Amino acid sequence: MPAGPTQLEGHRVAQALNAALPGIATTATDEWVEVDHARVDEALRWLHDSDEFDAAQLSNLCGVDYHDHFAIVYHLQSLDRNHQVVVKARIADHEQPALPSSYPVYKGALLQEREVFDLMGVHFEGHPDLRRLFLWDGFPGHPLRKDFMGIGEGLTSGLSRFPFENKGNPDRLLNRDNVIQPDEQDVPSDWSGAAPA
Amino acid sequence: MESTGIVVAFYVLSAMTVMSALSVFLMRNLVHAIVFLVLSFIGMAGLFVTLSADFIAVAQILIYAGAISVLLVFAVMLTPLASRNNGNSLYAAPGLLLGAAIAAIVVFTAIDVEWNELTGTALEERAFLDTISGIGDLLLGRYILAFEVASVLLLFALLGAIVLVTDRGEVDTEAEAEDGASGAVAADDAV
Amino acid sequence: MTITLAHYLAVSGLVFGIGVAIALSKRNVVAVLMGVELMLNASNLAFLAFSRFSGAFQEGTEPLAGHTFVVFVLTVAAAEAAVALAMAVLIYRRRETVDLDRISVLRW
Amino acid sequence: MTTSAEPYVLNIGPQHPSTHGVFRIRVVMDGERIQDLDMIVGYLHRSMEKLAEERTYTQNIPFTDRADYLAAMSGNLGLCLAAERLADVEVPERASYLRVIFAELQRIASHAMANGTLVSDAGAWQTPLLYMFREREKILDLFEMTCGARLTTNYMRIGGVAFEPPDEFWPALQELVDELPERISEYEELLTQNEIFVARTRGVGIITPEDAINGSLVGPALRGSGVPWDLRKAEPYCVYDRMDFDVPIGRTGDVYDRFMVRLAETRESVKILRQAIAGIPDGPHKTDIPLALRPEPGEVYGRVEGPRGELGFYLVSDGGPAPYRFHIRAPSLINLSLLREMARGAALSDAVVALGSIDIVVGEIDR
Amino acid sequence: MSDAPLQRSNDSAQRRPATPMAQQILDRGSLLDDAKAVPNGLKAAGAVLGLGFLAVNAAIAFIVIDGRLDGEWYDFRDLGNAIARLRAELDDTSAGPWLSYWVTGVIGAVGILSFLGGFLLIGSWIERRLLARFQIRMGPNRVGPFGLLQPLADALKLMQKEVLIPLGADRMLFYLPPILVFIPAMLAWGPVPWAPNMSYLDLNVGLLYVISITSLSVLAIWMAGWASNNHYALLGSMRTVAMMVSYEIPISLSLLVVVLLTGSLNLGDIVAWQADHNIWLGALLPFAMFTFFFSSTAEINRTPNDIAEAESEIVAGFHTEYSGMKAGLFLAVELGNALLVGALLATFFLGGYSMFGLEEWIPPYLILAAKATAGYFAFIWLRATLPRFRIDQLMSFAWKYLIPLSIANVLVVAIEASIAARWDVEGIFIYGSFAIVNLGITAFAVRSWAKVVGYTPDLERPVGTRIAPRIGGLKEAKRIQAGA
Repeated sequence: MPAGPTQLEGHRVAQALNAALPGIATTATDEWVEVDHARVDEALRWLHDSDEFDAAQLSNLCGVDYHDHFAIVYHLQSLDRNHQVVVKARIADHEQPALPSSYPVYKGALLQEREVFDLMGVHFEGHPDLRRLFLWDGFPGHPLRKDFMGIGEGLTSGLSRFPFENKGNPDRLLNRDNVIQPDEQDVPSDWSGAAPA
Repeated sequence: MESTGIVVAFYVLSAMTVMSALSVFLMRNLVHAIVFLVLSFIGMAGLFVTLSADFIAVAQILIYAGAISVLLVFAVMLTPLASRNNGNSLYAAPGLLLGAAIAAIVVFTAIDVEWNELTGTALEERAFLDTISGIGDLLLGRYILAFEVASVLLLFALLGAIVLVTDRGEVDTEAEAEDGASGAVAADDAV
Repeated sequence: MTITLAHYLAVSGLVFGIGVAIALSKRNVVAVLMGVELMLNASNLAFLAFSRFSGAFQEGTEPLAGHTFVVFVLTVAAAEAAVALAMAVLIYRRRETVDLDRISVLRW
Repeated sequence: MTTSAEPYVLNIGPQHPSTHGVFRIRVVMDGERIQDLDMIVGYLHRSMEKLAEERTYTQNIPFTDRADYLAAMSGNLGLCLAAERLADVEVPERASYLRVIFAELQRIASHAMANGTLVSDAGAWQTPLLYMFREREKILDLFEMTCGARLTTNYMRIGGVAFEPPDEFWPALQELVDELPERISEYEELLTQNEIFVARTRGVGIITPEDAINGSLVGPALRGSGVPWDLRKAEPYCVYDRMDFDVPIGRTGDVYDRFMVRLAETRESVKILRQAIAGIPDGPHKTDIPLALRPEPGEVYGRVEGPRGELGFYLVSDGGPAPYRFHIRAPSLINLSLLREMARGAALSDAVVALGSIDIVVGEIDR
Repeated sequence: MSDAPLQRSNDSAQRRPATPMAQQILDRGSLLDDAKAVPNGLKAAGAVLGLGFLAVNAAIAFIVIDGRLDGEWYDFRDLGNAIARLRAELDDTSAGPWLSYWVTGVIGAVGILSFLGGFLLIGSWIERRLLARFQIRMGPNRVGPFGLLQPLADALKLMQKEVLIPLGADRMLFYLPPILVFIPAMLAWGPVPWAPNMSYLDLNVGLLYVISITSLSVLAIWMAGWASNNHYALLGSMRTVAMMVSYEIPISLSLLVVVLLTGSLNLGDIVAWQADHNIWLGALLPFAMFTFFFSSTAEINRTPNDIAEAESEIVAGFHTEYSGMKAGLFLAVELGNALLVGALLATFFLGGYSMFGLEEWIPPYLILAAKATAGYFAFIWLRATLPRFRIDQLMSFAWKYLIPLSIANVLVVAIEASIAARWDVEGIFIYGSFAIVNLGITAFAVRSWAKVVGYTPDLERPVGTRIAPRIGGLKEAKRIQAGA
């Protein structure tokens, strides 16, 4: 898949990062570089200060729930050099995800981190006021997690095929590969956590 | 002054004035007290009109009901909610007694004394038609000195008020506290 | 029935007494000030009543002198209100209270 | 006098004339000054990002209408570009031109709305707002005659646009483009020559370039601070690389500059519209894509320069017909990050004007 | 989807907009078209009525004009003299002064109140229609002909609405204000002279009376805001109080100038002075007139000084919490005050009921009503045009600009008054020269004082945007700033 036109090579960023802060970049593809989630603030600070990358602006911050782990994606960009750096932090702990906040580096992370905390339950240490942004306090669960209001029997949200493409096959996945029966698909047996307190 | 209008007006207005003055005393809420105070000022202005003192009546409304009441309002709004009650102090009883005594004495005197007062036609022809020019002549004629003194007093009151309420930073708060203290003492003495 | 000087003087006396009572027995600085204003009003009423009714003006003193005095009283009242309210605000700012029972010391 | 009363809490919103939607600011005030403020959003939260995981890419396009309901076309465009990059879909040239035309029209309409409401917040009783609505109405008429909807135009498609504009679209557009410049200068005279408006907006809500960049401000709010950054030039999408236009930037970064930047951008949009009308080729207005578009597993972050700035779409595909993760990078929300810095210590009136000047759309904040 | 465009494309030749709304916007005619739309019969009837009115007026005026001069006769359109005559005749009757007092009083009250009531009925319609004109809208045009019954419908709607009392409100103080604000608004109409010898309350101290009565409404507004137990209302009321206290002073000073020239506090005398000297005080004292007008906008919460009920900041100011007819009363008082200020402006500065001799031919009270309505139109115009000041800007404008300049103005006019008192040149010459001199002095003083205070108009600083040569970030921004 074509990376963004101004997107930097992940490998190059990884080499530079590891040269500066040894062992901080764990994985890298040609699109993004994955850093140790416990030291993500160092990585961001270095990218922000480094003259080569000059990641002056945090253009986007969002989290992805990969069932077994979380990935927090930082899209950094340099306005002067007009390039983009994609940094990912992989959080293995799916129950109590936490990583250092990037607010000290980027003021723009204020509301985005609150949003990720609200919808995905990722805890950012060092954030000035980490409260729910959209939902009311005491809302049960974090909606953007894949297992939120799990559709019964560990079912998770998401389409596996175009609706009504094939009446025989149901649309949802059970744990992402084995198939469930059509009659269960749209009638969740367990709405626990869906109803507001 | 026998004409029915004047008589009715006098009784209505004096009742209004005295009653609202009393309720200034009785009201427990300072804000209500201010409202009644303004009411009594207005009744007083009406009494002035019955005395054919139109200029003084209008000046009364302008200064008391218009300006001083707004000053009171500002004073109330600048003090905290806690101090907006109109409670009596420790000296309520003697104050009441003294006020009642003064009122009784003055009323008794007023009723008892044989005043050398005009009646009938002489009273009618004293009804001031245009008081403004006369007051102006007196102010700028015989009482010119008092007039000047009053103007100087106003000027100094203005400056004093400004000096009192201005914050001149933390450097010389002591001096401010000093003149503030003297002001407070003066206020206590006045009371 | 007729209105005489005595009526006005009686009203003025009543209002003055009420003013004295308020000024002496209230705890709030602003309330005390209101009492003082009432007293001044009563004196104004007495001035005007005399200037309207009294026949004791000998030659050369116009009855309008009463009005003139009322003008001065108004002036003094305005000045006094301004300064006293400034003091009230200042006292509150220094002492966090406008309660006269608690402002008993003569200096701070 | 500098006596400070006891601070009190004022709730601006959720229903308030100048919050432009259901949006609440909890302000701690000392007299007329603002000591501190706290933004409370979410009254309009529809959980689009969750719902989008249940719908195919094409079915997700209407969400972008509802997100930024004042710039629906830009939202459509952003999602379509991201999805096309995700699924390697080629877009015919005519479709790209149509997209540019409609995106610029949308930009003009949205900027008119933003400036009008800003002046309305400054206290001009709706007159400039309604003057600017005059052009906005015509633009919405163009939208309506093209795709049947005035506000939630579900017009762009993955691989092109939905419909070919009708016959009388082009003369109407030409008429609009011809009359726009003098209208814009009319507003400019009406407002920038108005001493009161200038006194209300000059030097109010200043954002320095450093804060603007570090605070992730984008769009007119960023350019108003003097940072020349425009995605249409930085990474040209569609056919913006063939268009000749300038990037206007402000001088001091106050409310007035943001206002002027929007006004100037409207002029640039007219320029772009002229070139697009002149250069639009014939040809198909969309390519056929499979009904169930199944991109390769992977992720993409596509972004366009919407009227409020960088409008980004972060799509993660797991090979299924629906995005595995669908994230909208909402400029309105992120521009709010600096509202606290702007409004602290300012008067209530200034805070209201500053809020109006960063041009939020609550539908996009809450999503 | 593709059918609709084809249908519309038939008449695409004459560029018809595609949608009914755009069509409506196109078809919205101008005021002239509205006038043309009126059927000819109505037009003819109106013309006949107007001409007949003027002719009858002229005839009566011509017949009685000599009689009116020597006071024996009075023109029956001349209500002032008519009522004076009525009072004189009633005095002769047995009931004596009592009857005459009450009869004339009731007649005057009914007259003024009916005029005010009629205006309150039509005023909001006028304002909304004019605002709509200014804002290329239609305005209320559904209820009755041209929407004329809209104010009636609004009043009925407001009366039906429930009067809510917010929790924790001070009930007594919450009930009173809508009534209390009405009293000064009505009383202030007393001394306004509608014609020679026709003012309800012919006071020697009329001018002072007007100032003091209008200053009473501060308390009512403050009570409204304080009792509502609402921060918006409190903010609005405190803004109002501060603003009124500040702007009383320029108003008084500007009217003091009028008194200096005319030598009387009586409004009738002031108008008579202007009528005798055939000059408007507005022409003679331009700065005083501006001060009075601007300060009045602050007193009655009209744009650009409507910060007391700034809808974009504090929702409705001091009457945020009022609903139903109580809010309606506040709005009605706002209307009435606007008209009152128009009338006072006309009386003090625009010749009142006199119109350079025209008042001999058509009834003077019509002239005054026309002038007052013109002032009201000026307020509407401002409201449709100007943004709103900030409160500190308003305060500094009052204390730093209006008051010192007004004091200077008082001194200048005092000198002129003494000059005019010593010379007995033909009035028009000396006062005309004063007008020119005052204009010059005002222009000079305003400019130089602005310089002294250190005010530089924002318009003179560089405005507009720069064009960025290339895109970039902070470095590029710095470079551009350094380059400029």
